Amino acid sequence: MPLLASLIFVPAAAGLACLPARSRRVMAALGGLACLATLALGVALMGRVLEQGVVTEWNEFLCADALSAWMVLLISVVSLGASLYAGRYFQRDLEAGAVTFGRVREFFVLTPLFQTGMFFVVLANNMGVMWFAVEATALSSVLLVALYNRRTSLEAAWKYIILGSLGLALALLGTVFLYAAAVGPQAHEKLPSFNWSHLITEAPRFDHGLIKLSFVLALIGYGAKAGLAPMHTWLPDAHSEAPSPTSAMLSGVSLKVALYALLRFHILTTACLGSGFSRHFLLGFGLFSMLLAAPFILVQKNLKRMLAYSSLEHIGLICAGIGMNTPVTIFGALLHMGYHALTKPVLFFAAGNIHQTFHSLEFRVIGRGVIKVLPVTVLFMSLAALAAAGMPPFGMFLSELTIIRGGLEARQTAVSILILAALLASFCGLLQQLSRILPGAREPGPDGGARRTDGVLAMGLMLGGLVLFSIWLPAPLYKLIQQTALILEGKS
Amino acid sequence: MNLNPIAIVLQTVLLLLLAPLMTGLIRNWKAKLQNRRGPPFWQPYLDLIKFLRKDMVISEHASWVFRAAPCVVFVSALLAGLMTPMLTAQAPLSLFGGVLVVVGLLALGRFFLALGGLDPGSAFGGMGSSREMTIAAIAEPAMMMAVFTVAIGASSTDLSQMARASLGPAWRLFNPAHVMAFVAMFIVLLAETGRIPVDNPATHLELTMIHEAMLLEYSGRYLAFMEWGASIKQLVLMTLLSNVFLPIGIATVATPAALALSALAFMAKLLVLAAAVVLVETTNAKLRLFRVPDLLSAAFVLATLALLSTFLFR
Amino acid sequence: MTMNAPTSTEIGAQLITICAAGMLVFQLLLVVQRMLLTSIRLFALQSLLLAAIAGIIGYVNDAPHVYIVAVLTLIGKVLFLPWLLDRQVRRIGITQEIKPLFSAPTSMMLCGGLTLLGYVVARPFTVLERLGNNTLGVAMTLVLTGFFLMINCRKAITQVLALLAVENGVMLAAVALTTYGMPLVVELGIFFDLMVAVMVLGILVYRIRESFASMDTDKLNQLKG
Amino acid sequence: MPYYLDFSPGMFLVLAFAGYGLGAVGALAFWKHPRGAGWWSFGCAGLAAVGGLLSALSALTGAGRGAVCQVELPSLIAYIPLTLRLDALGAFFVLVVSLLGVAVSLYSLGYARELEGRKSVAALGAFYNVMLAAITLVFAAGNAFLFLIAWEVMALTAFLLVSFEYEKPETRDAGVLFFVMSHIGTGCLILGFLLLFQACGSYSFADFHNLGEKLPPGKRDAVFLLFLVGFGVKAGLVPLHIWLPAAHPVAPSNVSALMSGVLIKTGIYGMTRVFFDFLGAPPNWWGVTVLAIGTVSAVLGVLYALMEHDLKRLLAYHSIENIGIILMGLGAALMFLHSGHPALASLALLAGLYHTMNHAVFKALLFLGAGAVVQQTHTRNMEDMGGLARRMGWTSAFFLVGAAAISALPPLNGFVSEWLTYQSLLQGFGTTESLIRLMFPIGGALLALTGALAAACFVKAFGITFLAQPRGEGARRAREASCSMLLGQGLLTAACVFLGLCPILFLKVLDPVTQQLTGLQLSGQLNAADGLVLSTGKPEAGTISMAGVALAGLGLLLVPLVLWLALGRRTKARIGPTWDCGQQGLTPQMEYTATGFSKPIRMIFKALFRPRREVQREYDFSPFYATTIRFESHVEEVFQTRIYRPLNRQVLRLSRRLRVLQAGSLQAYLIYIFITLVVLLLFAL
Repeated sequence: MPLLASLIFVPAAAGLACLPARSRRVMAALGGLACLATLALGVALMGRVLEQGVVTEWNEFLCADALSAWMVLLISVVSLGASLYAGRYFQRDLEAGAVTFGRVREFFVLTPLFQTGMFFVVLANNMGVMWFAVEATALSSVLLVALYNRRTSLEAAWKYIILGSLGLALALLGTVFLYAAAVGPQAHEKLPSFNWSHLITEAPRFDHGLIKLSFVLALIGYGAKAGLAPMHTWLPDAHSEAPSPTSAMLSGVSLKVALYALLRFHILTTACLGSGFSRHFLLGFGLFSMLLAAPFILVQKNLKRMLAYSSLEHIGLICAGIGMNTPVTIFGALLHMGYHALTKPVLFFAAGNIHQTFHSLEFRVIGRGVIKVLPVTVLFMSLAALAAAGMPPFGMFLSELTIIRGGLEARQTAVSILILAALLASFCGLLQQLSRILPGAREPGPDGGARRTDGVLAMGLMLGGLVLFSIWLPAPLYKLIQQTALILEGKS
Repeated sequence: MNLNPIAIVLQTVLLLLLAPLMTGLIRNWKAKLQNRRGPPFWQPYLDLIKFLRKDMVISEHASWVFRAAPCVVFVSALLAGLMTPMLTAQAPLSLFGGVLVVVGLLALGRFFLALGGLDPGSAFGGMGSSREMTIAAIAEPAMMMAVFTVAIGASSTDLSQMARASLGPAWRLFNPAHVMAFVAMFIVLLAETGRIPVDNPATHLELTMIHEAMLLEYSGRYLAFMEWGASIKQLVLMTLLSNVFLPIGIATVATPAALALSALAFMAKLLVLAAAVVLVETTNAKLRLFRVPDLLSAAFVLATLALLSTFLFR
Repeated sequence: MTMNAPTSTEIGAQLITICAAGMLVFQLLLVVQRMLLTSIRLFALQSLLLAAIAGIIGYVNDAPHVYIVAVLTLIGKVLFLPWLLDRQVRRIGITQEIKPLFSAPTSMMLCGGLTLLGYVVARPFTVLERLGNNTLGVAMTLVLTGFFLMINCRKAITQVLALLAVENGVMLAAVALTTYGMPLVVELGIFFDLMVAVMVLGILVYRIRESFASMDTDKLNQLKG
Repeated sequence: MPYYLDFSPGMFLVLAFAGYGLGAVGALAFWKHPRGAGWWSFGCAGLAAVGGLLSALSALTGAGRGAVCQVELPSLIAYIPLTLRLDALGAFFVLVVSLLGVAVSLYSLGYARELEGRKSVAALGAFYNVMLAAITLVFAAGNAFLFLIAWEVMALTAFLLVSFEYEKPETRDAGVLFFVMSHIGTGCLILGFLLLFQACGSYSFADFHNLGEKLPPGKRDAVFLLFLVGFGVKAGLVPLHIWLPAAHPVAPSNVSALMSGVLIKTGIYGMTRVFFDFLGAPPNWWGVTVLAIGTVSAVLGVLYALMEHDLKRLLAYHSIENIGIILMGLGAALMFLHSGHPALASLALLAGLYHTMNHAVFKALLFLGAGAVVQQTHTRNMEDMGGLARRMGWTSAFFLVGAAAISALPPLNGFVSEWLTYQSLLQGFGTTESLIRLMFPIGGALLALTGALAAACFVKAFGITFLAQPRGEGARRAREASCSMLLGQGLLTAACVFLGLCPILFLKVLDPVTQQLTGLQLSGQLNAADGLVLSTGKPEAGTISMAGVALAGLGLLLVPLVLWLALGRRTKARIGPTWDCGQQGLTPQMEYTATGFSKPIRMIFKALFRPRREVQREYDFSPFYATTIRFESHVEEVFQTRIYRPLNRQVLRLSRRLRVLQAGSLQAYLIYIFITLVVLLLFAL
């Protein structure tokens, strides 16, 4: 069975099948089934990759190595959670009259397409194709951000598309430079292939100047999409205004997919220059993102924006971890990617429930004592927040510790201390902010909004997965992450 | 175990008998000095017997703590007394504890005294307890410092050992360290026994009394034990001063001659100390409560200087 | 440059240089231009020059797939997109860019600086250029000034236009640096992406106008902190 | 070593963890049945604590005492070994936590009954079990990874338990403050451990042993400071203590008992572990620092305690004081190690560890008593209590024993450990010629001050809470606590008395600990006569025997008895009103208040407390006959108002300033990217 192709076609087909659908249930079921299928395919792909190292299809048009397989797993898991949550979420929205049925259909059509785009990004062999797949994810998600058609959501979408497109234009320029670097000064003929699998073998012969330029442009371009500061400014807007399932997808994987594209450039640059040129950039931008996020979390007034800044923090950490470029830190960063993908959606789902119940995301308006109204949601949210803040027994504690440990091991003491400080600061912020709304006394409000059990399945599944993988990292997964780390180190 | 039952019994009796005498003497001399006739010096004995024979009125608000307090005060003072060397350098119960235990036992008595003052729910009792505990708290560092000075010299906290160590050639007794520590300890004595610059034992004026305020609700035998306990405590502190800081004449062996000499010296020193107390009481006015810390901090500084001088003037 | 280059190559190189220079000129005009409709025309003309460059390269290098790029550019960027934007502008009825961030002289001076920067960045790589002189410099300048245009203007339509100008710069870099252009599948992908992007932007502009009764992006400042 | 049924410490330890696990899971299973949840979870916790007790005792006594017991648990994550390692030091602390676990679990059986229907007993039981397990694990962790995990889980459960009454804003703030401070401390610990890891390439505590000698001095000092701060936050050292008086009072009382009793002791454990086991021979300034901080903490802790009229807050401040006393012992031990007096160092260490045990016992006892009182009176404010000694006789007696013990009154345990501390300070004077030695007597004098102030404070706490007339409705209606609550308190009271009267027995248990840390066993030397008399090693330097004191005291009771028999047998006691100066009887309003009681101290230490008072009078004719008087008095908590609040304000202000960056303007955002682009382009050339 063509694994890679099915990964791309299954969600696309599900999305298109929703076009004529008349029932929300049907669309939700279709989406969920497609996600289940892709998850199964993702697991199968993991097995295949562990067996063969690299899987290619369609005359090497699609190609998956361990890094891709890891990303595929993340994408499928987060999409599954989002599609499980989306059904009831939009039912409530429809009941409340917040959206029309047409818009809901738009969601169920676009989300699988968004997903397809992301699969395409990580599976595309050709760097140019990868670029336009990233652009495709941006375009599909921007309409999702604007789904509610509120003034603020339009504003967020506009900022997202402008900053994203501009970034991607720069990334395209970077891609062009990469191509030029690959062609080199001598060749007058066509480049045999612009495929990753080809480029990585040829990388040491690339033109040094051009590859530097190309990496810098890709850094800004894909970095804008990945939400690295100071290109992150769209991120809190888009995350807070999108429907919660979309926020979860954006934060849970979309950022990481863009980071993935950047990492491909990073690997090539490192392979070509053999120096720390690109890693220092990653480290610097990662650290800057982390340090910038903390104060914003601390004084944030809006729940989902705060979560978005927390994502900024985590992306920064992942980036810094990879930028430190030791086997341990890279391993930690990859692990962190996984745990973050399992955690952040839960927070956004809970925020969605809170939003629909209290009709606001402002801490001030929500008021305290949410636990009295939505006890289950608050339970999940607190657990996920603790996980996101890096408390054991949740895995992010381990991954953060691993990253810092790796840094100290490699004598990058100052960086490690900065990372630790930023993590501490964001922990304080997150705790302080959530304690403003979750605990406290309050009369159970009037009916309407989320019911007690809403979203339990999605949140429970993700959180269960988080706990499971926090205390038990199955051997294949462990091996996959190790192989991915090897790729990122440039040693595969 | 070198516990001598005879010594224990003897010293207990001595403590019981000598304590009211000192109280009476001080009272009598003070009156004389103030041109009054004053009660005879055996008046405290008569008082105690009278109290023991009297019926009691116990406050309706009081609990079991009120009843337990007199016993604890009395016994803890006696115990402390049994750990201080009086006639011989070897105190009967010195095995059970040295100067730190003595201080601890006095604190135990004070603790229950203060609780007894609080129990009946009268505002006077509360006020007395509050002041008593405050003054004791700020007196404690000075006392400890003074004790440390001697203890470090003797490298022991055992009172018998300290007395023996101080018992050297006569000139060593007047080294500056001991003199300053002695003065500091004397100030602490005034504070701890409720003497004049700190408290007025004769007054029943509502707002100035400290020790008396706590005893206000006690009557009958409870009052007797309280008063007696206070006297014993005073005697113990005076003994500490005279026998540890100035152990002239104390018997190091239990021969009759040495004991007789020791008893004479001990009485003489007690009388001198009592006279000093009387002198201070008549020549000074009572300090305002919030000025007491000044006095006690002076004592603390003196004691610290004493300690410093142990190795500065060696 | 090979020593025994055919004449057509040299002619091609010169033509390309001229066209690139033209693109730069149009770009600068775009920066100072305030009339929206004129801006759209200017963009169309710039795109036309880009298509011409692609055509010349296709001809000189005998690369048929670059012709496809040229044709796509012609259809998409010279005809379709300007028509689409034109229609939008007419429908909305706002024709002027109001109060840009920088005044025209300042803009010109800044653009001059950016041109310098573009050339500085491109200088080390001019030896790599297949045809024309300093085309890469022009491309970089187009990207930078396009970026500047985006900062400078406040109308949603102008921002879209600026984005497209940046895209033109990127395409110019692509043809300047590579003999045969990017692989066809990439070029096609880019093209369709661009079309979809403009459609999506159009949808958004439409919705923004519906909600805000304006297409002034200054009004889009509710989301803070 | 496998952990079959071999009755080894390891087996008991694993059983204890299993018990806590069962307790936690079972409690959740009984979610809807609070009665069952209470019985199950606290029953399991109690049994598990017995397991921990057995484990610790078998590790510290008997044939294989002092041997390191190591258990490898199966780990599911490849790179994290779950190694339990119970050495003597760990076992001692497991002993502390397990002893408290037994008593407090017993108490909780009754305490939780009152919560039924109001709060979730199941949640309380589950978190309680997890917290106990985590604390035990902290003491038994064999590597830094496991230690940190246990440490954070402990902080997490403690946070959840502190926030148990989450409806109250005060509770919420306290919880957050606790968690934030704790996490900052953890940050320091992580860094400290990683620096150690950097030096030896392993996380195992066994490999950390004496690692400090291999570190360059600068780094070694950095590690010392990191651990001092990291563990100091948890232990509640001044000035890192501010969370403690906020968090301990708001937790349920059984949890407060555990928090004050053992949770803060994890800080002491960590310091002992790191300073004595890992870092090797200490430079002098470490000991000086620890001793100084300890002294300051002791004095300030008790002074602030005196100002409190919230019963549980008062107890919480006393924890700071006692931690200070413990640290005085540890600091002195460090100084002696530096000056090459291992025997003295062992003595000082013993003093510290003994006080650790004692404080755990009496502070838990006091918190349990306070819990019973608060449960009955529904207030923590002492000004609304009073008269409870007549209503809750047993509780008051137990509380009184605890109060006497914490005030270091003979013949109870508090006195014994403070006596050891005094002795080590006194003997320390001769260990060095430099002026630094003045610290010892001054420390001793301040310790005396602390003790006396503590006595004052507990006269107030006991007197205002239990004596005189009830000042509030809650106190008037109070009834004696339930049987299990009394049993729990009784157990701890017995422990207080036992630890006071039989110190040698307990010091024998401590022998393996000093053997491990300083290479010496002291109990033989300290034993002066048949195990009942405690000396300082040299009998002539001073001995105490609390058993002797107690016996002699009982014997001396004969004197009043004889006097009564001889003279006053026919006297009668009459119950009458308290003297009321001729008024119409005393009302509770006329009683001395807690605030009034501590006023002299407040005025004496004016410079520290900066008392503020507001008096408003309303009167009709003459100001001397006021119709209403409103009196308010405040004491400033200097560390909060001078350090933490300004710091917090500054951070928030800075953060708000930064928000300008995200002002909502697309143009600005584009400019950020543009500038980044330009800079990077120039950089990439």
